[in-house]
Amino acid sequence: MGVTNKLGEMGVVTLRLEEAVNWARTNAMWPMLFGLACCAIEMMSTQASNYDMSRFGMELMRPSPRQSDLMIVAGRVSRKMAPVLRRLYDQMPDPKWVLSMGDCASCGGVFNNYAIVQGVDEIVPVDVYVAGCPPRPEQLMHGIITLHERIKQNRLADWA
Amino acid sequence: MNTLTTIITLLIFPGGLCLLLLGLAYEWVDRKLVARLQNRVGPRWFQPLADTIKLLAKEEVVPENVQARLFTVLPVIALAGALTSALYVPLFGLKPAYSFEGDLIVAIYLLSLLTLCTGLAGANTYNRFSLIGATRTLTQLFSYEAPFLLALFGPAIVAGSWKISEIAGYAESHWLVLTQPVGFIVALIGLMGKLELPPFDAPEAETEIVAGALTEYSGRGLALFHLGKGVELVVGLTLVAAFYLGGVANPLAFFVKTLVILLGLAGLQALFTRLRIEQTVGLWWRYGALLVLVQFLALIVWEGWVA
Amino acid sequence: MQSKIDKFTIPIGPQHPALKEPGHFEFSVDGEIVTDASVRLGYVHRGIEKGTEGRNWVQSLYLLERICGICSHVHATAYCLGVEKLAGVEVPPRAQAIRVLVAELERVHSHMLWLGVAAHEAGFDTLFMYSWRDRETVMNLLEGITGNRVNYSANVLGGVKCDISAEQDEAIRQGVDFLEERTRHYLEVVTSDMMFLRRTRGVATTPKAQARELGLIGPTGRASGISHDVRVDAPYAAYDIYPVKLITATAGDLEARFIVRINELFESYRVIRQILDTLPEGELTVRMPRRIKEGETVSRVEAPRGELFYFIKSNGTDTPERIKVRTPTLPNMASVLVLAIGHQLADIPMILTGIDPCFSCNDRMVVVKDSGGDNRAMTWEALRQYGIEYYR
Amino acid sequence: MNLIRGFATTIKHVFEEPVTIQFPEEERPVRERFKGRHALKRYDNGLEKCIGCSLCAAACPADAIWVEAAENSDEARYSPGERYARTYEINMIRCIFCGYCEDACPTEAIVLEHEYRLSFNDRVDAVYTKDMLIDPVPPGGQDTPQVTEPGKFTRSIPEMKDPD
Repeated sequence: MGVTNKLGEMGVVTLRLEEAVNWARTNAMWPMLFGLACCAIEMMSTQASNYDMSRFGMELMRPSPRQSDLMIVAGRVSRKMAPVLRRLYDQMPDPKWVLSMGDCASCGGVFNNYAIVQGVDEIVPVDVYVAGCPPRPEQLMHGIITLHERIKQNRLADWA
Repeated sequence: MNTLTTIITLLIFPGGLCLLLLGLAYEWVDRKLVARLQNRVGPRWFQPLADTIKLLAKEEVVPENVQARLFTVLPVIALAGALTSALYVPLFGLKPAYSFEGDLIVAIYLLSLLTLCTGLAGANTYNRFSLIGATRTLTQLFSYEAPFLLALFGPAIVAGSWKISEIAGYAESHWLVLTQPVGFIVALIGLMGKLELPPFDAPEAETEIVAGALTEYSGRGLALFHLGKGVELVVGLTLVAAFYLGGVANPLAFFVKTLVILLGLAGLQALFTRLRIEQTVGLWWRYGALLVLVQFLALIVWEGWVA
Repeated sequence: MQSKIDKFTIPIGPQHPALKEPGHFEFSVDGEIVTDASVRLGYVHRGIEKGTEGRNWVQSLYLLERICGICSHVHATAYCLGVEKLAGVEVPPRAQAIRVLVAELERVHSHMLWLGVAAHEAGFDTLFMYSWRDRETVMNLLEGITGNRVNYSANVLGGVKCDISAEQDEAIRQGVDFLEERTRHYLEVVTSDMMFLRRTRGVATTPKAQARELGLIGPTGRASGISHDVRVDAPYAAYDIYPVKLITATAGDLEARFIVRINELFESYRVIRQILDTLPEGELTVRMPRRIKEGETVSRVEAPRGELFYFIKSNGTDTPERIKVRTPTLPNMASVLVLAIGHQLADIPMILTGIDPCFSCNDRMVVVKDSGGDNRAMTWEALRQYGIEYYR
Repeated sequence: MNLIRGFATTIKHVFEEPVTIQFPEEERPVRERFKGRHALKRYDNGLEKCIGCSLCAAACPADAIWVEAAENSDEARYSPGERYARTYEINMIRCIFCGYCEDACPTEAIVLEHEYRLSFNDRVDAVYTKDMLIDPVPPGGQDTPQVTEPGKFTRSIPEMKDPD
């Protein structure tokens, strides 16, 4: 940390690779279109003009799992959908995050029965849970901002 | 001594780095305009830059039963094609770095090399959506290539030479957009076809075939294709501006004119629905080619008879 | 490397940008023309009907509200009307009027949503952005009245939970005026924009005979000339006091469906204003008995997508014996397979959204086919065993 | 033709101020009846309203509330009446914010506020305990547990509007 202490924070000049990549990752995170139910409607209204998600770099709703790096599980994951979700998660390239939007995705919410997977973290590792049934667009954006805060602290060590 | 200057012009100033950044900047202007037309706040100024850095830092997934070497080389060729075509075009209002007789055709060919690579990339990967995307990219390539080329030949005939710098020089004195309005419109719409902007983005139709020919690409490959498209946008804009809007003598004129055309493109982009592939081809061959040929005929008669 | 692909099948799989909710379609295509199609649903099956058997009448209301993300109030109204008919309870007129008001506001919100999604499928993103921006005004109104943007629990067994105060009345009138002016603009865009018409006119045309044979209902059916609307044929709640005009078109193609739905928006605005002018005074709810008498009933309601059908059976205790829900998307879904044949691949998303599908609506419990192909109803334990084996 | 009209409308939108609400910086105030995060209310003198009757836990459709009651004594009194809620947990991820608990509560202790920033990094810290939900002590009241004279608080819902 010698450089920044000596020169102090001089913006781009003392930018470490870690910060640069973290900055790029948080500002250009492409979500994958994975709407399941009512939460998908709220996710789309976050995409529309009133709560524009493209300010966070999420304008290109990437449909193909290859090109996306944030999977927003919006809605209830039924038993039949679980293997599909797992396969999609495996197809995403490496730095990937999962944001489980809404109660049904986070913990099965209201449906505590045979058909619904009780919480997506049974299938995929989840980074941020957003509560609400369905969460307001602002709530989803608050969740995304907490995810961004977490990524900003990523160390170079854990990539190598 | 001049090897140093050529290296600088090739790599830094009008050539490589500045062109890539200009390509990203223009792409941002385009996305911001379209967003503002849709009454929403567009992406922030550093968005394409962040996209590219993130993509470069991403894991490169090479799907199996695909020629791995071809898979990784194609994006590089695409970007190389776009960059070399930038050599012959008067960027930033300066004289083109290198020009010889007939470099207009070479520049246009190198630009369409990029689309060819995208098509080949789509065909190479085994994914169904990218196969459909590849066929669509190539069919659309044949549809807009001829009218776009003929539209750019109009000024060449009037200027009486194939060298871009000479045509640009001739175009500076008199505004060709007034004498050949039809050619200008077809060139503009041809540019939209070449860059696959919304009315003609059937090859990359998000809602039908997942991501068109580039479905399987992620990480470095996608970043290179992304940059290639940005460079293609800049080169295409300078060509149309140089030929039709009275040449690009000084940097200020270059920026003003290209941005005016970009505003026109963004407006058209936000206005239209995506056309089906056979409608685009029909539109091009029925109206595009016909209009340009009529204008071509008028030019030849006028050139042969009057001059 | 090139494996033998005889029939080139395109899976519009569970996760696809064209579908907002998961459903699996397989179109076999040669070149760009679709030759045949098949569908497999059930990806959002949640066992709601089984859930309602375990809960009492009040708790299963919130469960039935969450069947569909877009038309939650209509499900709650159908359920409440059925239970009130069983219990023989007379709901005060003010509650009926507010129910119809929230139902019409929800129809506006659902049609606006569909307008945006259909335009997005055609690649016309500007209309998607505009219609969803205007839809926010309806969402704000609904949030003002009921406190929640999507799953607004406005209904309670025996009446309505939320009242319309003076300033909400004013806000609704203002919102409806603004929306009417915007809807007039949309009607003009949908009927005159050359590029858009190129994608919608003459696509998936279903003449009246074929529509009747396919069993199309709701706005999709009315676009082909079938004059069938539950609000007109069998008026429920307060629709007899506030009658609704039947809107049909004859062309039966996608453009006609756009026109029918947008005209229905105008109709909704008229009914909303009429309700606000003559809102009857009085109670909001009426006392409901805890145990509903033995018996079974059927209640039909006009959801934004078509006729919604509830069968409620009670055995005298405080938990329902059986609730069967038949949602409007199910009959319309079959028509997608028939219409898609012969069309371009690029038209499939448009045909799909033409019927305004709501997959989470129609994933009801279907009879489970085991590998033998003969379909038999599975017992509860067999179903759990089947589920566990399937995923081992 | 209509291309020009279409162009005019879109261009008009360029000059209109974009309608986006920039979430982190500016926020649209929530409607008055919006049901957000819960809060346990207090009387003016600082006593908690909640008497640990767990009617809300019974009414909750998603079983998100867990209440454990305990005896009140005059030396350590939390709420008027003889019972109070020792632990009161709401699993925010399980809760669907439908407001049934607010309707079911006899002493209007649990109320849904307008706060909606609810996103967690882990499922465990989504469970809000009692001290995260309780309101701060109103001015002029003392914090619970309070020492009170015997015989003053016998009814769980005190007669007078604000017992001093």
